[in-house]
Amino acid sequence: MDLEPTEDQKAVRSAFSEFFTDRCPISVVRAAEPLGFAADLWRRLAAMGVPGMALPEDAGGGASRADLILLLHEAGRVLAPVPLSAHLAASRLLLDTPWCAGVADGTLIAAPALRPTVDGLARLVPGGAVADVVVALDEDELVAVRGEAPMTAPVNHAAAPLADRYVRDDRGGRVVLARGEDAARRHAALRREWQLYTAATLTGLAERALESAVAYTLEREQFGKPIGAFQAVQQGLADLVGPLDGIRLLTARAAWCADEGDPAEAGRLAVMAFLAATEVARTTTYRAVHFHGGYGVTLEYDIQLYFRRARGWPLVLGDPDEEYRALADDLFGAVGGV
Amino acid sequence: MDLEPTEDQKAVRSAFSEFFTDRCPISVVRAAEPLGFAADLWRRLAAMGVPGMALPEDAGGGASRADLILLLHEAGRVLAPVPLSAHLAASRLLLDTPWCAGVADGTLIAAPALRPTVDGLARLVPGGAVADVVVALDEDELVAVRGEAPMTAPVNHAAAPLADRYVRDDRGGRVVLARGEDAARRHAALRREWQLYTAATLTGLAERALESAVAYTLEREQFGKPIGAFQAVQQGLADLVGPLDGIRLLTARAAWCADEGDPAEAGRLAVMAFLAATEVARTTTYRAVHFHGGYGVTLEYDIQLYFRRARGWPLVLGDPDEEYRALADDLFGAVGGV
Amino acid sequence: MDFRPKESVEEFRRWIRGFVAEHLTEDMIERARRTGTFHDWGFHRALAATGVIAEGMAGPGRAGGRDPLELYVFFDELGLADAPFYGLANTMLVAGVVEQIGSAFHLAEVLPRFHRGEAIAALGYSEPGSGSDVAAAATRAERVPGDPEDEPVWLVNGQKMFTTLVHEAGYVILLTRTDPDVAKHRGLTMFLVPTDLPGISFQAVETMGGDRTNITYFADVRVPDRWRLGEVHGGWDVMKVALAYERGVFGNMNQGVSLLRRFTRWATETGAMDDTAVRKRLARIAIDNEITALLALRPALIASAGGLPTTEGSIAKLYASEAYNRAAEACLDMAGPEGLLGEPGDAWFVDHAARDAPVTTIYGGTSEIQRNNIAEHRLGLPRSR
Amino acid sequence: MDFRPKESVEEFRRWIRGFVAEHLTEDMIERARRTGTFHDWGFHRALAATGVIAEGMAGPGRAGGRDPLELYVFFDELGLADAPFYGLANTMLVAGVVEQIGSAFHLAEVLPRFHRGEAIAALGYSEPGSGSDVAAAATRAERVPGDPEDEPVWLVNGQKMFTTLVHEAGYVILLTRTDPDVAKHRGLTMFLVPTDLPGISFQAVETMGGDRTNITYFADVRVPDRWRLGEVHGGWDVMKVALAYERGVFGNMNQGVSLLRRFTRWATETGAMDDTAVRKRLARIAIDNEITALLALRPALIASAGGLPTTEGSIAKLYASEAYNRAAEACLDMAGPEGLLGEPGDAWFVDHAARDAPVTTIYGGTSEIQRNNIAEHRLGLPRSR
Repeated sequence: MDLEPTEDQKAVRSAFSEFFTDRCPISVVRAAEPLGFAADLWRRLAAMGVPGMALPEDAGGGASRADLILLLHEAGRVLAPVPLSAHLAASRLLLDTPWCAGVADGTLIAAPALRPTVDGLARLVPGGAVADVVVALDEDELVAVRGEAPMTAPVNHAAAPLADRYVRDDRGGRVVLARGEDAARRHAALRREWQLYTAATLTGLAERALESAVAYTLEREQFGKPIGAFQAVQQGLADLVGPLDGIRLLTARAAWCADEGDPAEAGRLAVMAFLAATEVARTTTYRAVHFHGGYGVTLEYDIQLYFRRARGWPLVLGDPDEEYRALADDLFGAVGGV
Repeated sequence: MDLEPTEDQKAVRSAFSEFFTDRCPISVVRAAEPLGFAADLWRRLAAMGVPGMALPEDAGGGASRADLILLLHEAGRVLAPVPLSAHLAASRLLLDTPWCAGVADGTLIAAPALRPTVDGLARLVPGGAVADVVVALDEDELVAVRGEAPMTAPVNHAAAPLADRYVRDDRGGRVVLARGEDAARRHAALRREWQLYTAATLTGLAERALESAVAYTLEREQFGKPIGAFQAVQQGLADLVGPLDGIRLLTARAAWCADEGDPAEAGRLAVMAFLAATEVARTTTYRAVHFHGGYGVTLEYDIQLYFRRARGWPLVLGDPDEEYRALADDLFGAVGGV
Repeated sequence: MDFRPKESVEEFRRWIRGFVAEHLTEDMIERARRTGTFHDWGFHRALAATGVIAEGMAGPGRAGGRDPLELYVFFDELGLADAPFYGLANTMLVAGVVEQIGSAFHLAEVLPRFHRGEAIAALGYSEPGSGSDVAAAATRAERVPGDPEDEPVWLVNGQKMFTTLVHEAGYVILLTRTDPDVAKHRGLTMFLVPTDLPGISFQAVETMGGDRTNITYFADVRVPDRWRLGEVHGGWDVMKVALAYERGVFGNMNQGVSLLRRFTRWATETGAMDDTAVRKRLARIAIDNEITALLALRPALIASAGGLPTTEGSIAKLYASEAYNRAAEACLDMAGPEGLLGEPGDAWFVDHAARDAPVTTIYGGTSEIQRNNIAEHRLGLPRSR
Repeated sequence: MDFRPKESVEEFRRWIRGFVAEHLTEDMIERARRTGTFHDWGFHRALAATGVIAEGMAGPGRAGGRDPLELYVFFDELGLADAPFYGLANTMLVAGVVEQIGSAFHLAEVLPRFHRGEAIAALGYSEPGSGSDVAAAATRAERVPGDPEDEPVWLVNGQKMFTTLVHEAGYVILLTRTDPDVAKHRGLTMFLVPTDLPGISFQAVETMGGDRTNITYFADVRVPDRWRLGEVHGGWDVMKVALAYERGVFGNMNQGVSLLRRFTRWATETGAMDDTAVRKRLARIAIDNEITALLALRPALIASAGGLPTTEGSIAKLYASEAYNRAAEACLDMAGPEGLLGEPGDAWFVDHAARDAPVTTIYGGTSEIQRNNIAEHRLGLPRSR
């Protein structure tokens, strides 16, 4: 038992950290607004084999979830404007489709419709604005549909590449991946996978936001000393540490359980990690903005970019209240159940 | 428009304040545990005509709600171990019963069953342990039942005089006050009346708890200065002021609307005041105990008495969540309604 | 206690509602939202034409003027209607200060322009190095030596942050340091400066909340002494007047009311209103709104009765802004993905509130500063900064 | 990262579970609850007889001893089973300190009695005037002049607060002031004092959480020098050893687990479990419990690997106690009137948690002190007290 990363994991993390620090300074994030997609960054990730990481080894991947969350953590730290959680989660379902090779080498981007379609329309698919292949639960079928990426997104809180996608048009190709209960089950697993990756991304985001806030409060002086020397500020920052460490550990545990072949426990923990990370990222970025004072809310400062993504990225799934209820069913059995 | 008490109200308040300060030092509260009833204090209140105050003038009362909440506020400040909210709320329904005079002069204590009975049993009636007359919604009848006060209460968080009361025994007398929709409507009004009085009581309780905490932090020294000089403590105390002022004003507004003959608005505001006061009294006493440090949790110190009553007094009504839902129906119309 | 609204105030409320219904267009609201400039010259001049700016606020030693309670209601109604009122608030505030402190020159030169709606004012208090600690202002004003017969001139150098509307304003009220060698509160001097003086420039600053504000630069700006407001080194006294004048009357603390109204309408249309968890959270917001309204009313009532609301303003501001944040975060959750969208026609007001609410716990004194005030002046705890 | 439990630790967990199943009776639990004395001599001696106290905790420079992770699991399991373990925790802690710092006399006289379960220890750190500020201890120990041939004697006067279990303890570890004229951390000396020395008395202090603790008075107590622990004026060094030894291993941070388990059972029986709002709140508690478990495990793992968990202990304690309070308040709401009742058979555990939880944010360092530690040592912010 060890809560610290292994030497291998440290090496992986520092490789990703170096990559994102070099290739994704905040100017890249800003330049990618409003679409929320940096094609060049995606190409560089593709050159490293990242888009295929979640696929099995013989399909060009073979990364463990433990490694994937390190990747996503580092991507979250820099707010990387690439739909990694969406693509990696969706890619797992595309193994036996004609698009597998493209998805693995990153020439095709995949995205998951997180909620069931309505009349064939998947609403606000994360990554949907730039995705070539969309995986969706369309009535009782789980389908993968090749279509044209709209490359435009409605104005949104996180400047995320969201888009509505119609999944009954088969002109580009449409594969039914599963039907009936199997479709529902695999779609649920897809959601949990996306939740795990998003939890890791939000953890990185929150970690970096806290670091920024600490750095700012050490630098900014008011009343003759750094504001970080005032208890009013210190206590508010110190409170953020436990929750942050908590979501990091919980996410890692969810990933570990998945790697160890315990999907039920892994799924439950992924939902927990997602819900906790959603809350922690919001609280952390709220305080981080707040302790930046008047500057924090100007668009010139970077912290507001963290604030908006902390809210916009997880909320594409819907009201967290619904997830809590689903988690309760998982933990305590359905209402009136045995 | 004036948010300050009138000169008359100030006089009323200071008379009650003086009475309770003289007659109900904390030793009286402690001596009244575990039953939560000080018979001597009740007699003194009766001698002042307090038990009849909520009745019409010709029945020995005639006080406005604005005056009643001043009384209850002061009673809350000293944690007076007498079931004033219960008695005053229930008394309004007993005008045409044989017990009206006794209720007015305090020889009889009245109490309201806040939730409908189950098989004739009213569970955990506030004041029920000492009440001679219980008002309850028993299936489709609103009844007043004369019975013997058990004078014992189950061990409970607030040391409140709670008791289960059976309301189908008519040996002592049983009057049907209303039937059907009228019964339900009048019982709902009774609950709101009790909520208004409890909101006022909790406001007094929270006010005094905050004062104690401030006084303690000014006196207690650690690290070479009063702990009240540390921002970590100051910020936590300062945060309590707005909510406290808020519930005082909201309760007063609810009382005023009732006095002005706007029962719908008064009822809505009473529920709001009750819910807000419940939360504020809890937060305030939690922090008040906390800032008393190790001493605050010893039974020797008085602040824990405030902590327990802040929780125990309002919670006899049930999970506040249910009240929020009822308030939502009132504010937004019932689900699926027009 | 008496919660019956004053008839004169209600009459004024009806008047401003009528005015808004007649003059405020959807275009104005949308333009303000899009540009972040919460000022509209057409609307402002139409209001000025009614005489409301000239009437000003009643106060000790002032003949005529509106009851502070009326002005509270005025801004409250403008806020609820989404009217762009920042220029109006700034200008009425500065006009009030000028009336009390200004020289005959100010009274003759500036005041009529404010009253007629020809010019508006911007506030130059904060600086890059002084936000919560306003008295630490470092913008220098030095008296330029010259012919003693001539009017003295002050050479101003420095920069001011958060000078909202300076790009539309004719004048900026400017806190400067005239003596760097004494305690910080004692070396300050206030000016009212025309924005077209040579050496003044500004740069737009966009905010997360959608407002546009500015940094204003002062480079060797020669300010004739007649523009000085109050005594030399008496800038902090002017500041206190400005703060007291403003306290709890100008501005709108009821953002939660608009948010709840809009959200309820949206949730009814989408069916979200049938969810008990949604209903419960909206009921909580409604309670917070009631409390906010009462706390916000209090300083206005105190001012109306001739008193000086001190901690009551802090209490209201702290509660209102924290409650607005709770409401915004709750609405963001409840709306889910739809609340993330930012164009009219969407549930844009959710996205807007989520971006706007955090700003309110910062400007006009951070929540920490408000708590300091409350701790010190209401609870009697020792000064802690 | 590797979340697979260590087999040796799991084996020890199974052993302690088996021991508890065999030796802990409902009577013991109920008696501890009723008296507030979380120590049971029968249970304690039975455990001592297994050798677990004598084994102690492995550490640098110590041969043998239990892996800190095993001891963490040990107390975790005792806590989950409601076993009265305070006497055990105190004694193992003091035994560990005595082993490291004690004289040959301590090792011969006291240690075997601790190991055999004949005597338990109480902690004498806090005083009426020093709670969070432990180093401000004022209990005086003065060297009594006398025949230089004789063993020196210390005359102790003062009082100690929160000396839990002193009424059952054979020894109290005692922080005293031996030099009032130097900086507060430098004038302290530690003793291990038999509680039957003349001049020692105590008074019960009952707490809201249901625990009994004590004030212990020292009136002209003559303490022979052989009872001194560590150097004269070196009391703070001993204190640091004690704190490091304790950190994150002894005690139980998972009160939320018992509470959730009991509440879920109760809510299933009463039907409250069918309410979606109840379910949601319980799911939140479950998440907090998962996080608490991971954060609480961390310091034990660090200690197990030979490290010194510093801020990790503060982080776990702060999170655990704040989460426990959230859970307790939520359960109180959800249970309504039934949760107010305090006798076995009722939903007494709700009432108990509501009274117990606030205590946990105070003892062992208040939340404010934990945040100070985290701010200073993890975030690198300046010291602020």
